[in-house]
Amino acid sequence: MENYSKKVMENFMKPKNMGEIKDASGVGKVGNPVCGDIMWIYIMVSKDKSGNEIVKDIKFKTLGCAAAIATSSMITELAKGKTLADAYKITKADVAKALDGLPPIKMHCSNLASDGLKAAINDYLVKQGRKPMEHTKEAGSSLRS
Amino acid sequence: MENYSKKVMENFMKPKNMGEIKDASGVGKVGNPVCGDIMWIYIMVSKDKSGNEIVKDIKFKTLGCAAAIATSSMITELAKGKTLADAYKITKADVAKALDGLPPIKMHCSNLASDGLKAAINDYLVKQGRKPMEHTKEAGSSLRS
Amino acid sequence: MRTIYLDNAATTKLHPLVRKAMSECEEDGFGNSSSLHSAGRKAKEKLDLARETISKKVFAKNHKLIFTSGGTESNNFAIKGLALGSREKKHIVTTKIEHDCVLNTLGFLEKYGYKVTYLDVDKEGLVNLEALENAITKDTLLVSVIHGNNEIGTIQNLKEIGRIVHEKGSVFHTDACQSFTKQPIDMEKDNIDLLTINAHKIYGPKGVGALLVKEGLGLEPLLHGGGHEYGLRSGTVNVPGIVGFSKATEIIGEREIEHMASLRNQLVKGLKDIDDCWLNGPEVDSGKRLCNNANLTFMYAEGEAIVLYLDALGICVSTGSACSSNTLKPSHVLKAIGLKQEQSHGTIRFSIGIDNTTEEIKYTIDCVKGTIEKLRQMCPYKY
Amino acid sequence: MRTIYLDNAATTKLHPLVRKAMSECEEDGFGNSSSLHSAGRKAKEKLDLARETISKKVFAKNHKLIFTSGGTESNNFAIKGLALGSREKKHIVTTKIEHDCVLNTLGFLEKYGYKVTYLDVDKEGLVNLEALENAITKDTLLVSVIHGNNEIGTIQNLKEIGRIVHEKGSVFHTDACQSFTKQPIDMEKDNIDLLTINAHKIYGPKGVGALLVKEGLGLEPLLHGGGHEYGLRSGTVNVPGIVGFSKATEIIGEREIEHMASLRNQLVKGLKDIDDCWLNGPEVDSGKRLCNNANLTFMYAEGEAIVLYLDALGICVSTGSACSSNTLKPSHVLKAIGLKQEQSHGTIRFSIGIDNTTEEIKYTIDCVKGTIEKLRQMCPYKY
Ligand SMILES: Cc1ncc(COP(=O)(O)O)c(C=O)c1O
Ligand SMILES: Cc1ncc(COP(=O)(O)O)c(C=O)c1O
Repeated sequence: MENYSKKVMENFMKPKNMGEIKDASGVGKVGNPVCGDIMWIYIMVSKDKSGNEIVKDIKFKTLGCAAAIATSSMITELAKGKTLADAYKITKADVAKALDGLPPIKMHCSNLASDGLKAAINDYLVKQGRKPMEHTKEAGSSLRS
Repeated sequence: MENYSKKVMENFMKPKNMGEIKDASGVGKVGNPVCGDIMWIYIMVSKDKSGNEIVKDIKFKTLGCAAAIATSSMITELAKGKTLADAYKITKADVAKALDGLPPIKMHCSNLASDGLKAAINDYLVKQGRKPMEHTKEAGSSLRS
Repeated sequence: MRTIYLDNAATTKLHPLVRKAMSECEEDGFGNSSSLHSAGRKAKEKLDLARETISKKVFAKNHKLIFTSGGTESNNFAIKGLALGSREKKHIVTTKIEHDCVLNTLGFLEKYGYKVTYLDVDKEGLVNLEALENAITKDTLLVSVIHGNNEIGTIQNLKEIGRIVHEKGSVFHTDACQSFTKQPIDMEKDNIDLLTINAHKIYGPKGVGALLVKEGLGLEPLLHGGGHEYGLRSGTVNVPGIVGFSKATEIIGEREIEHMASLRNQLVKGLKDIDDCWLNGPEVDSGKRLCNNANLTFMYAEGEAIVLYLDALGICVSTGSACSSNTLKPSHVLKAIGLKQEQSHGTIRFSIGIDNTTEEIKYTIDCVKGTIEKLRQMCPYKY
Repeated sequence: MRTIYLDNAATTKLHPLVRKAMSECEEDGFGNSSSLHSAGRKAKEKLDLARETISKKVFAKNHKLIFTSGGTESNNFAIKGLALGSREKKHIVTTKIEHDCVLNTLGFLEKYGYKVTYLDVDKEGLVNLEALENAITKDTLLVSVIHGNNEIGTIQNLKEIGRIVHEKGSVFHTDACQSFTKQPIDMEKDNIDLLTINAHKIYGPKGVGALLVKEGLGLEPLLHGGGHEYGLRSGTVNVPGIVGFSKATEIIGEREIEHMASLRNQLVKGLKDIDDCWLNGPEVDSGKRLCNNANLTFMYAEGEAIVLYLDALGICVSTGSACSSNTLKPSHVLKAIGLKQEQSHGTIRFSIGIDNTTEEIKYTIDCVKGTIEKLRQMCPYKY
C-alpha cells in the first residue's frame, strides 16, 4: 500500500472533534461493521447573524482504519462554521485533498465522511419536518445508514 | 561438474611419461580433434627373463582436458612392465579406479587411454606380422584412430 | 525510541552469525559455483556443504534439495513443476488456509483446466483427515497442505496426512516456511515428497529458499537456463545467500523455541484480560500451535488502526498476513476458521522473535490495552 | 598465492560499498516492505528509492521495474509472461547467440506449439538487420536479442533493432545482463519494451535482478502469490539485496570502463603474439565489443586444461560461458560465428574486472604463454 500523507497521520493520531454531541440537531450514521468502517457524525445546527443555518458544532465517532478516522476528523474541521448548504456540498475529493491525498485503495471505502455529514444534515432537516437535500451521487459514494 | 579427485589433478598437473618414443615398437592413435581429445600412446616392447613380451617403456602425447591427460599419464604407469596380454586387459574402469574415480560426465569420452594402449599393442603385433588381439568391447568404449 | 519487533512471521532480522557466514563467503566464495577455477570450486564446496546441512535438518534421504529465491518460488515450482512434468492427472487437493502463493498458483492452474479441492478446516484450523482421504481420487496429482499456518499458527499433523496421501497414491507437498526449525520435520517418516522452506523467516537472508524434491518425481523447471541445480532451477547460484540460509538453520534451537513460547504465552495471558477479545487458532499449550504465534481478535477496534497506533508506540505487529496488506480483502484464513467478517477486521497477529524480552512483552500488553481502549472510545456502538 | 580473477563475466565480487549499503539496510530496513509498521515502511522507502535509481539509469519513463531473483528469472518471466499474457501470436524471433536461459525458455515454449526463428549472426556476432526485419511477421509476438554477448562480447545495435521491431509491430526484449552500466541503454530511444538486468555481474549481490516492463504489456506472472511488485512478481521482497543492486549501478563509471578496456587491450595485444591464436568477436577498438571481454582461441590446446593450468598459477578464467561448464557441449555462440568444433575446444574467455591491474595482466600474459607452450608440447600433432 502507498503510505499515508503526514496530514492523514496527524488527523489519525490526534483526531479533532472526536466524541458525541448529546442532544445533537442531527446524526448521520454510515458504514457497517461487515465492511469494517462505521461512522457517526453528530451536528449541532444554529443560525448565524445573517440568519443562515450553520454547523455550529460537529463531532464524530468512527470504527475504522486510519483513513476512516482521519477523514472523520477532517470533515469535522471542514464543516464547522459552514452553512448547511455549503457543508452539504463537501465531497470525498475535498476531504481527500484537505488531507493531502489518500492511497487509491482507500479513496472510497474508507472515506465515508462526506456521506456521514450529508446524512446528519438530512437527519436534522427531516426531524424538523423539512425536505431532505438531494444527494447528488459522487463516483463510488455509498450512502448507508 | 563434480570436482576431480586429487589423484586426477596430480596426474594432470605433473603427468608421468609424457613425450614420444623414437622408433617405438607400436603407436596407438585414438580420438580426434572434433571431439576435443586426441591421444597417442607409444610403447617399446621387449622380453623379460621368462621370455614374455612386456611393455618395457611407454609414453603418451595427448590433446585434451584434465581427464584425458590424467588418464594418459595413469595408463602409462599401469602398463609399464606388464606383459602385453596383461596390459591389453587394462580397462577404462581400471584407469578411473587408479585415479580415485572420474566425474561421470568424463568417464568415457575423455578416458580413451585404455583404447590407446590396446591400439599401440595391436600396432606392434601387426607390424610384427602377427594377429592383433581381439578388442572386447567395454561399455561406451570408442576405438578410433 | 526502541522498536519492539513482533512481526517475525512476516520476516526476521538477519542474525549476526548469519551475516558473518555470508560475509566470509562473499570474500572467499564469491565465485560462480559452475566455474572450473579455484574461485568457482570454493563456491561449489560451500554450496555442497549448505545443501547437506539443510537436507540433514529435515532428514532428507531420497530427496534433491533445489535452492530457489524463496518460499513463493518453491511453492510455484512444486505445483507448476509437477503439473507440467506429469501431465496426466488434473486434480489437486489443498486447504482453505494456504498461503497466497499456493492459492494463487492453484488459481492459475484452474484457468488451464485443473480442478482444485479446497478442504475446510475446523475452528482451530486443522484439516479433517477423513475429508482429506475422501477428497483424494485416482486423478489427484498432488496434495498440498501448509505445515505451520502463517496467520493463526496451526500446525498440521504431517505424518498422518503424508500417510494418507501416500496410501491413496498421490504426491505430498507441504509449505513449511513458518514451521521450519521451529517444529520437527522428517521427510521420510512424514512421507513428504515436496517440501518448501525459506531463509528469511529464520534470521537468514531474504531471497533464498529451497524446494526438496523426492527422487524420481519428474518436475518441469520453472526457471529454464544454464542447467544449475540438477537442471531443475537455473540461474547463477546465490552461494553467499545459501550459506546464510544454512547458517540460519542453526539459529533456532530448543532453547529459542522455549523462550519464544514462554513470551508468547505471557502475551496471550496478558491480552486475554481485555473484554471482547479472544485468541484465534489452537490453544497455546495444545502442541498444535507454532511457538511464536499469537493471533487475537479485538472487537470494536479496527486492525490497521491498532497496528498504526502501536507502531507510534514503537511496536511492530501485523493485521493478518503481511502479504495481504496490499488488499483490503479480509483474511481467507480467519474466514476458514469461522470468523465473521466484522470479527476479522479487528484481528492482530503478534509473532515473537528470539531477541524479544519479557519486559518488551509487558510493555506491549500495556500499550495494546491502552490502544484498544482508545479506539473503542471512538467506536460509535457495539454490534 | 594471490588470485588474479579474470572471470568477471561469470560473476563479480561484492563491492565494499555495496556490502555497506546492504548491511545498513539489513540493520535498518530489514522489515517486510508490505508491512504497515515503521519497520515495513522503512524497507518500502528503500525499495522505492532503489527502483527509482535503477529506472533512471536506463532512462525508463513508461516502464514498471519489477525486481526478480536474477537474469535467468527475468528472461524466463519476460518470455513466458508475455506468451501466457497475450495468447494469440505464436512466433518469436531471437538469435543464435542468446544466453542459455533465453534459448532454453524458448525451447520450452516450442514444446507448447510456439515457433521460434533463430537468426544467424556474422563473424563478429552481429545480427543482420535485414534478416531481422524479414523474420518478423504479423504473428511475431516478441523479438528477443541479447545486448552484450556473454561469451564473445559483441554489442548489438539496440536502437536499430528496436526501431525495426516496433515498425513491424512486435515487442522488443533485450537481455542486458552483461552490458548494463558498461554500455548506455535508453529504454525510450532504443524502443525497449522488456529489459533484463541483474546485479551480480556489476559487483552487486547474487540472486537479484530486474525486468523492466513497458506499461500496458500484459504479462502473466511467473511467480504467483501475495501480489508484490505490482502483482507481477510475488515473494517477500529482498530489499537488502535490491539496495545492493541499486548501489552496484554506481560502481562502473566512465573511468572504470576505460580502465577495463585498456587492460583488456593490453591482454589481447600480449596474447596475439602466440602462434595459431586469434581473438573471437569484434575487434577491441571497434566500439562493438564489451569493454571487459576478451575471447581467444588457442589451437592445439584444450580449454579445460588451459583453465586448470592457469588456475594452478592463481589465474581464474573460463572456457566459453561458465554456465555451460556442466555440459561438454561446445559453445553455441562460437559455432554461430563460424568456429569449427575443433577450434572451439581451445577457446578461453577472459573478463576483466575493475580491480585488475596492469601487473596482473602482464603476469597473466606470461602464464598463458607458458601454459599454451606446455600443452602444445603434449599435443600429438597439428591438424
Ligand atoms: C507459509 C508461507 N508460505 C510461503 C511464504 C512465501 O515465502 P517468500 O516470502 O520467501 O516468498 C510465506 C511468507 O511470506 C509464508 O509464511
Ligand atoms: C547474458 C546473460 N544473460 C543471463 C544471465 C543469467 O543471469 P543470472 O545468473 O543472474 O540468472 C547471464 C549470466 O549468467 C548472462 O551473462
